[in-house]
Amino acid sequence: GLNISDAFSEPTEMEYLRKVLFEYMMGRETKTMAKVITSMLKFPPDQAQKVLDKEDSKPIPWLR
Amino acid sequence: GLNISDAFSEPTEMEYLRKVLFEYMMGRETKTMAKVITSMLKFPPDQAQKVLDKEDSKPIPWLR
Amino acid sequence: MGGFFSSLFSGLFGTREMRILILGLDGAGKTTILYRLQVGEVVTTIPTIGFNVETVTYKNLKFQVWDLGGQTSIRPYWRCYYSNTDAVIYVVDSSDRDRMGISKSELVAMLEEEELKKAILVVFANKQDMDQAMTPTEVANALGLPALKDRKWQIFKTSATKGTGLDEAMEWLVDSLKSRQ
Amino acid sequence: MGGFFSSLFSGLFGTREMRILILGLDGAGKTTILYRLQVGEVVTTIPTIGFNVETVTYKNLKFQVWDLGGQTSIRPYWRCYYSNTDAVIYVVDSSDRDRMGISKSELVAMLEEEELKKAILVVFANKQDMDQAMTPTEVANALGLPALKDRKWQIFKTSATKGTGLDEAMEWLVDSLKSRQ
Ligand SMILES: Nc1nc2c(ncn2[C@@H]2O[C@H](COP(=O)(O)OP(=O)(O)OP(=O)(O)O)[C@@H](O)[C@H]2O)c(=O)[nH]1
Ligand SMILES: Nc1nc2c(ncn2[C@@H]2O[C@H](COP(=O)(O)OP(=O)(O)OP(=O)(O)O)[C@@H](O)[C@H]2O)c(=O)[nH]1
Ligand SMILES: [Mg+2]
Ligand SMILES: [Mg+2]
Repeated sequence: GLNISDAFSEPTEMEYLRKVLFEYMMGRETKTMAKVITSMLKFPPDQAQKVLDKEDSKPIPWLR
Repeated sequence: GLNISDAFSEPTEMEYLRKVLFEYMMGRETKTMAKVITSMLKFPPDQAQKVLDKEDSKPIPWLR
Repeated sequence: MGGFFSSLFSGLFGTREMRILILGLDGAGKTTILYRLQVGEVVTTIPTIGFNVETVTYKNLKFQVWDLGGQTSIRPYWRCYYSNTDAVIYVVDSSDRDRMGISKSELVAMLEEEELKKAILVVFANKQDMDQAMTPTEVANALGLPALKDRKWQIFKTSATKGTGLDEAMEWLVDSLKSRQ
Repeated sequence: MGGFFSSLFSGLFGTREMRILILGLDGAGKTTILYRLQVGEVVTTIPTIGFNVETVTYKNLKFQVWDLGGQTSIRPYWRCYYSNTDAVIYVVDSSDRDRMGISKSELVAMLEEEELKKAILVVFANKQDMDQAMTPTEVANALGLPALKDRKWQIFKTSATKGTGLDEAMEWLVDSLKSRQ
């Protein structure tokens, strides 16, 4: 696995991740937030895809 | 904010976070995963609480 | 959102909220602009680590406007927000001559993205109230705007703090969005 | 899950899956034990970065068994899994004399947690097949088990790879869970 200090060179990124995750977990703009999360944490492509497919399958994501 | 390299001293933690987030995002054991996520990323207590309350309000979290 | 519903809604213009992104380097004035547009006032800002998203109503049109943090380390994540975007407001601090090159690179990289192929581009040559400010023409050239192909774009001189230029820019944007249909 | 449903289901014993955690230092044999219990075989393991969770049926009882990674940096997150836990299987590598003290500290910290106050404790003095293995009595003393207060506990000598001792341990656990009410 990648070292997190390689992945995040700055405290800013940690704060950003926290903010985006909070929104995701509160159910707001989850598709967009999922993209940011999987990309920040460098999810393997297949897992990222699964997560995004899951988002698309969520009920009534009206104009998400 | 905290530096992410302070928060995570080892690559193991990054991999662990990824694994837990993946499970959370796939909708599995979300309450437990939410606890791990908010604790790993040192969410401020009020935000962590909001996230956990949100979990409790999710429909049919049967024997989560 | 699937393309089907997007198209359906674009057809019924006025029903779907238009999605607008405000992008640009840190300190360019994005957040100031967002709240100028939304509440008509200058708010005190702090650097945006994350984003602000607000519904802005302009001439009876509703926009979902996203203001993304512009610091170097979080710029790579702008692309996660591109999907279904109708227009990009690209904000430049016209007095920040040293970073005009960086601003250009970010803009170029952004415009190369497939998801933004149809997005309209409005550049705000912001902070025109400052003495050292470059003119809109200078900014346009520094960003390489005249060379853009297959892109509907326009540049406006603005001062978010004084509130000048924003109306003209928004008017052009609304007209462009409407005529695009 | 609210306490209400938990209690309701505890009442209807056999309806609710019991929740069991397998904890212990890295390399103690937790994952080996989990799959021994579930499929009756020795599987090849890699260090668990995360967890494994499986449904294990034993004597017509269903358990949801969580095997958590034991490496130092992820041990602090064990506590996130404690809620609603009926029993903890604490696994010790009986041949790892150097780290017996660390294993004790982790155990002590765990038992102090409010959420585990009612959890039954089964210690597996594992890797008994190894020459240098400490006896269960030695392990029990090294972990300070005899001094435990207000805790239903028992220690068993096991070898997850040879498959010895696991049955006795699980039998005791099942009986304890049943008699607990
Ligand atoms: N003089 C002048 N200052 C401005 C103008 N617009 C914004 N500012 C100031 O520039 C500073 C940065 O503005 P922000 O709106 O926070 O910048 P931003 O683009 O959101 O920055 P990030 O969130 O870091 O990406 C603030 O002090 C604003 O008051 C302007 O037109 N003229
Ligand atoms: N000799 C012997 N080796 C065992 C026994 N149980 C497990 N092992 C071996 O010990 C090593 C570690 O076992 P695991 O089950 O992966 O250990 P773990 O507790 O899950 O470790 P983490 O996932 O890092 O927390 C493996 O090589 C196992 O085959 C045992 O009873 N005797
Ligand atoms: Mg900002
Ligand atoms: Mg393991």
